[in-house]
Amino acid sequence: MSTVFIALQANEETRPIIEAIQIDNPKAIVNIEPAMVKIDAENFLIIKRETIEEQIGREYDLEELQINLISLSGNVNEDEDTLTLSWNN
Amino acid sequence: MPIKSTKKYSVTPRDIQKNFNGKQLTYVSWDHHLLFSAPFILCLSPETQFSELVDEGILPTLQADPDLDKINWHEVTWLKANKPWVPDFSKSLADNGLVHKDQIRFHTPNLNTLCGTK
Amino acid sequence: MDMKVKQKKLNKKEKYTVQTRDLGWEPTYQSKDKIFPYVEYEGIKIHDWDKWEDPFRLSMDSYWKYQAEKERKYYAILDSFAQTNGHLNLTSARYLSAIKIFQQAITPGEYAAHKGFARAGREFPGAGTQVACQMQSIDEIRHAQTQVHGVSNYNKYYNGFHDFTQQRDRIWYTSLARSFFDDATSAGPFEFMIAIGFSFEYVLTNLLFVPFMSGAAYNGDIASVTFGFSAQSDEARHMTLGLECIKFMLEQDPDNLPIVQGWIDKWFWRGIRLLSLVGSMMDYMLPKKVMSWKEAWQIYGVENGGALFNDLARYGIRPPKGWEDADKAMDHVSHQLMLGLHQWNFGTSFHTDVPTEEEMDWLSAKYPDTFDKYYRPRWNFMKEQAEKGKPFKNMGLPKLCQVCQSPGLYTEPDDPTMLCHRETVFENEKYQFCSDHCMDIFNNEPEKYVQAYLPMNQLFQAPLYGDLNAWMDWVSLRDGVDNGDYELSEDKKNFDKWRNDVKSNSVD
Amino acid sequence: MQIDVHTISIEPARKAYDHMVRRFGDKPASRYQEASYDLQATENLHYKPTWDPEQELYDTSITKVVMEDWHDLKDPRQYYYSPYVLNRSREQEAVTSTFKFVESRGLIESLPDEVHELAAKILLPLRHAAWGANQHNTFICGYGYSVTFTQPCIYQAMDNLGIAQYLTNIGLMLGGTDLLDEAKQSWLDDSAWQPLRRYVEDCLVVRDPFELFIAQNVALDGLLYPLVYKYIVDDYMAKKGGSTISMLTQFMPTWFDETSKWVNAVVKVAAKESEHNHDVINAWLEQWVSRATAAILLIVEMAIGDKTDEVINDHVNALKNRLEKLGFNS
Repeated sequence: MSTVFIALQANEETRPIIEAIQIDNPKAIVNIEPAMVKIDAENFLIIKRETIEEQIGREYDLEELQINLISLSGNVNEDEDTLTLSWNN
Repeated sequence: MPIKSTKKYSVTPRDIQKNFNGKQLTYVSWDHHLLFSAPFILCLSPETQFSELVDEGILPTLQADPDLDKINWHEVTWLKANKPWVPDFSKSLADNGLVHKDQIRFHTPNLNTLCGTK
Repeated sequence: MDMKVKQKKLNKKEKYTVQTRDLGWEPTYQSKDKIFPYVEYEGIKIHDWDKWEDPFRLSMDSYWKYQAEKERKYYAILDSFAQTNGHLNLTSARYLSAIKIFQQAITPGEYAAHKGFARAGREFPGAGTQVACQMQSIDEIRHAQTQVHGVSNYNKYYNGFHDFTQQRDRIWYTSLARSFFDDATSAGPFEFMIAIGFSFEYVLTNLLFVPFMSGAAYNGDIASVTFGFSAQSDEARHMTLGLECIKFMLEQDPDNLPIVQGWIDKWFWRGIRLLSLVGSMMDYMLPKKVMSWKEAWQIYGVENGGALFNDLARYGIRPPKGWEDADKAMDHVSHQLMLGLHQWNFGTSFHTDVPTEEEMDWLSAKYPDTFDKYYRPRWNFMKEQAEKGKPFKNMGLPKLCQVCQSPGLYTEPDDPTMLCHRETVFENEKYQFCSDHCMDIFNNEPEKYVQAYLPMNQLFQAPLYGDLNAWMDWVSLRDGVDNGDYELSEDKKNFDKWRNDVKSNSVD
Repeated sequence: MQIDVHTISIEPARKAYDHMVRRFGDKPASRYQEASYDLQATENLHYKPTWDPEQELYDTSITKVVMEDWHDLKDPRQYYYSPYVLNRSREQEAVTSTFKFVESRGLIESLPDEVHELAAKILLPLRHAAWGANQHNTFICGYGYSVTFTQPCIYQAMDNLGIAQYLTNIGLMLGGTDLLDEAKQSWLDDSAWQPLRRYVEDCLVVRDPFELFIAQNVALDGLLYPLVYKYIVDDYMAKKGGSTISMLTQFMPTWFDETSKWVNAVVKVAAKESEHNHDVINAWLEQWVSRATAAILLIVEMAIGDKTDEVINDHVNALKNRLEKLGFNS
């Protein structure tokens, strides 16, 4: 088992994104650190555009994540609707 | 393994002995004595007597070490290029076989300053 | 054909493909060998550049849009930090030593990476790969510039920052970073990608930035938190590029495996040696500590690196050869390096200190197996000497490792009381190393490393011939101002005074 | 405790970094200056490049142009990363909303067939030429010397890519990927495009960064942009009911005017440095401008037919006038 993670800046813009990630990845662990929120998950994490849109009530392009993204680990796969992080093991 | 390059790769080392105005570098360390963090450099003529290297190179540099005065120089053992070696104090560095950028180490039995257990 | 027939809307991947790799073509007027002259000699075999997977798919207009947003935020915060004397909210001006090292050693590296990626962005024959490298190139110059701007305000009030460009080329400890980046940029495009794109960005960058920024946040350095986070958001793209690149090389031809593995071994070790500086920053230079270097290694090295190398095992990749030794050394390196920096602090353009009792207790809690046993006694000795008015300085200039350029202060992997001495002879010339792994790197390409510029050995040559005062001028180090102990420094005196002025003026 | 730090004023110990003071005197430095001078290592480069051990890692001798200080080649726009992306971000916003507008109003469908066809025929293969420009500017950035000279080149390279992508998007609107494929085929095979493709490929083997700068940014761009975007699109095609196309290419002529200021400044300062530089650059100009003229002749002819010679002559003369102001009398 291997951990994938995504770390986002802790601010008002990312709050609903983090909520959306929690909704889609109920087992993920959310670590609050100075100025940063790091979300760990076992092997796989998914971020869904639709869930974020439900949280913020407007259209969202997953590319907007770039603005507040700090770091991540795992193989990235991104399309219009989802961004996933995964390890192949 | 030869280096991979698009053309012949030939360079001159930047610290060959002839750059040192007739002198050469010797690196010295005192085993099990880590107050002084790293081996230090002495830049001396190859004609320098080994005793001078000790008296004028090593001793002043290591003054701060409380073990320094306790060294019994008759008991000291030496390594050169990480192999046991017996220097002749009355001979020059060159005659002792010390070449440019050689590393010598000395070991002082029963002395062990500031580095925890042996 | 009727051009007005409505076409189906392309999805993002398809659209990105037509926007990038479809732009390239097979040349016929000039040979590919002449257009891409550096792509063969390293021995990496690529059969199909179209198999390259674009990690993130940012078109230029999206790139401009999101990056502009980041820039606006960054400079707004920076300006307000400068206008409101934000530096007085630091926990202590002692903290700034970490920033000084960062600026002198890492910022020039960002610029070097910018050049390297521009070169790679031209030399690879695949358009997809080229675009990814070009975007990283422009990001890297951004990082160099935001850092120079971020530190600029500190330079106005504090010492040690003032001549980082000269010090990049001349002062001794910056050559750890300079030689690292010079090594990468003098390598071929594939090795460069493994060196910077994979080893540095993917395996090590989290170790550099995340703890460093948290440290900045803990210590009130809003300027650095902002540039750090802002840069790190690009880093996520860069890391992904590094990972894609290595997978691509391994998938293209089985013959690539041993070459790539060799580079991973080399660059992991070079990287981990360079990052020892960050270890000392975290464990010693932050007045308010975040996590220990060893803890950071556990999270960002062992845990993530472990996951990564498990993932890559399917290609036959094993963890870097130096991994175990690096892991063992985590209990020691930050202490060994800091003890060195402190005793040579007459030659550093930053201040150091003997840690306070409270800090030593923290270190002892974080390093229960090693700190009290090996390192506290030395710090205590230095403290006593200082109290007696005979502060301990090591005027013996250190032997430097021919490869990583560290002083030879690291110990044997299994004996923390014995310095690690390694040497070899090449073409009748002796070379010294800090470790087996640095010696291996040398032995693989001795012709390259014999030319290393070792600042200490140079000091004894023309024109300085060992004259330390002349050396100080030459490296732009103002004795008694930029260097030495923080406790005795002008930085401390000023910071304390300004803070005091603020208090006496402020209204509760 | 957050302390109120507004209340005191502190006399700064110094006004700027030492390397700023050495260059510009003891006064505050601009962000452009801080971002652009001396960031590149100059001394004690550790290793010779394995990709060419006859060069230094940063090497002034790989071009025939000789400068006492390469930092003299600066950018009058004073672009460092931040103003660069901020400007481009503003511009792309305008372009993006135009694209949306054209799409939502179905303006492409209402283009006259002749214009639609012409736009596809002329503009779409140019995305490959823009990609070539991207390659060249990336090269100049990678191998050129000094930050002031090379940083605008990576911006230019990314602009070239952006232009290629805008042209791609226009292609997608005009007729989708099939049309782009057709255009690529023209680029590869049609006789009208071969001189230009040969020009670009010949540039891909030029490894003198300054010569490449002349070939791409002065000679080729200096003819292509005014001819294609200002003349053929904004004038010729607009008159035939194609102003929609000119809305979609709005970025290009503006971009050309903006970047020309920088290109002019570089050429002017380099040529002024010495007679040697002047002569070297002049020889390159003679060679590349005449080649560029030949390279685009058939493309212009394809677009406008009879008037080609006259239009090309006008544009070549305009470029020569521009160069004359930079110190080159032909």
